[in-house]
Amino acid sequence: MQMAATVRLQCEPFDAGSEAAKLRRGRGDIGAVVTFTGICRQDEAGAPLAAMTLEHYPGMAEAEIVRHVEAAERRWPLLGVAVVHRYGRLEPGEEIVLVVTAAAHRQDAFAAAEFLMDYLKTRAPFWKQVELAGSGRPRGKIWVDAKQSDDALADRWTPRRAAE
Amino acid sequence: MQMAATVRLQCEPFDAGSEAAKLRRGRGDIGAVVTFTGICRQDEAGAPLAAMTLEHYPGMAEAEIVRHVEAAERRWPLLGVAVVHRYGRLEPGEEIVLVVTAAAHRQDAFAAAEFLMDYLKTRAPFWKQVELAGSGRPRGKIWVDAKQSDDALADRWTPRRAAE
Amino acid sequence: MLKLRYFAWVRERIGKPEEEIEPPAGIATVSDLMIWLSQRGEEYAHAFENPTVIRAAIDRAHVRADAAILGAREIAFFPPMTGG
Amino acid sequence: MLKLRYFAWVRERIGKPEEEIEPPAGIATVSDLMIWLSQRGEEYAHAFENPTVIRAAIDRAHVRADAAILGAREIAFFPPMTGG
Repeated sequence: MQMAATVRLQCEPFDAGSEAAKLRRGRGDIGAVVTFTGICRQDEAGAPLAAMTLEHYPGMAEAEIVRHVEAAERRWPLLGVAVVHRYGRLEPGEEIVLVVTAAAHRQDAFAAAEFLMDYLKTRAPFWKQVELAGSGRPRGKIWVDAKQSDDALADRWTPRRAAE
Repeated sequence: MQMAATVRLQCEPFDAGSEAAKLRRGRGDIGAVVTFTGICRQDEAGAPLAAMTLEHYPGMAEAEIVRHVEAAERRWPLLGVAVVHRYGRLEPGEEIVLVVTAAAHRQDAFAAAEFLMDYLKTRAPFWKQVELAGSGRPRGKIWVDAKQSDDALADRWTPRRAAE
Repeated sequence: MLKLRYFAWVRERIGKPEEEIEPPAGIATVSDLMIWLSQRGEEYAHAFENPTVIRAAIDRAHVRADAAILGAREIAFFPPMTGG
Repeated sequence: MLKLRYFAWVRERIGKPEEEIEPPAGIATVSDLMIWLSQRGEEYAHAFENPTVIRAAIDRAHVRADAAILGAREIAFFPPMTGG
């Protein structure tokens, strides 16, 4: 079973539709495609957001994502995976991350997409800093805290040990 | 919380990207969009496929899907849902069904998309008939059997009773 | 008069997509109706030969075989759904 | 020489994204290194004031605080990740 895998980090916006079309091109064994798009919301914990800046660890971030894509391939019979993660400054409404998974059957595509997102949230070396939109003057930048709920979601996939 | 919901049955192809864009238009509270696309594979249980024909129960099919979208809205804090289901004759590689869910957080968008797909598979009044590609002469049309595995997936959402 | 609708292989076996019938007194449930229909001819007997696999809807809502048909305007019979 | 890299608020507190250091003998683990670094000045003490929340990577792979640093070329310190 040959699989097309794309992992890309970039400042620029991505196009979910064209990434999904690339995975499907020229093959008739794909029955299910799941696309997850993460978007910069206009508020963070109730506070209005002016923008978000994503810092990443160049070199490590891409390697970590590739490692997780390979783990997903071992775990589910996937026919294609694309992960695109943006970095730099993003404004509300802009897309942050894209995960596309293709498989013969929907359960595998859904599970792999959730697995990859859970791991991106907790293990990929990215850090979000938000600029809150103050009333009149800028209220400065705040590093987003990691959520325990995200750790719990990631732990679903490794019931015995939390970290690899 | 206002929600945009689209349910449509049609012969024509759909465009996943434009359906997702419609849900997001003009709102900044969406942080996660999950798109599921179901595609006609080139084989059914190992036999090569010439085409697939989807029969549906006009009047009931749309009402059933709307009912399930409403159930999903009650169950998860969704910010948008679109379901497009095609009927008629489809060739391998063509898209059959689209589910798009939008929410503030990814778990809700993922869960609602899986819930809707599981229910579409087992409760929406559609029936698939496949035309096998014979070696030389047409080998006739075969109604696809319902899968027990699909029933099991649908039962996840109603642990006490299988059917409503 | 009651409208019956058939889908997929139920429709193919019976040979028509719909018809209007007047069920006799004593036909109280969907199950009764299936038994009565299967006695109307070979094509019906074939369609309903394994009634436990047949699904039914009354006025476009899924029902079980023991559902009462009183007041129904449209009853549909079909195999398990295979959409999505 | 060992290259250290800092990210997010660890970088901001220390005031630089990276530096080269020569850790003294006896610094065997990531945890030892954090303790040693936190004694290098106020900015380091501030960055490592709660070492249990700091994550580390050796040569671009996640490690735990008790990981040996022998042979490492690049060690990074950062807060818990918030990508995706």
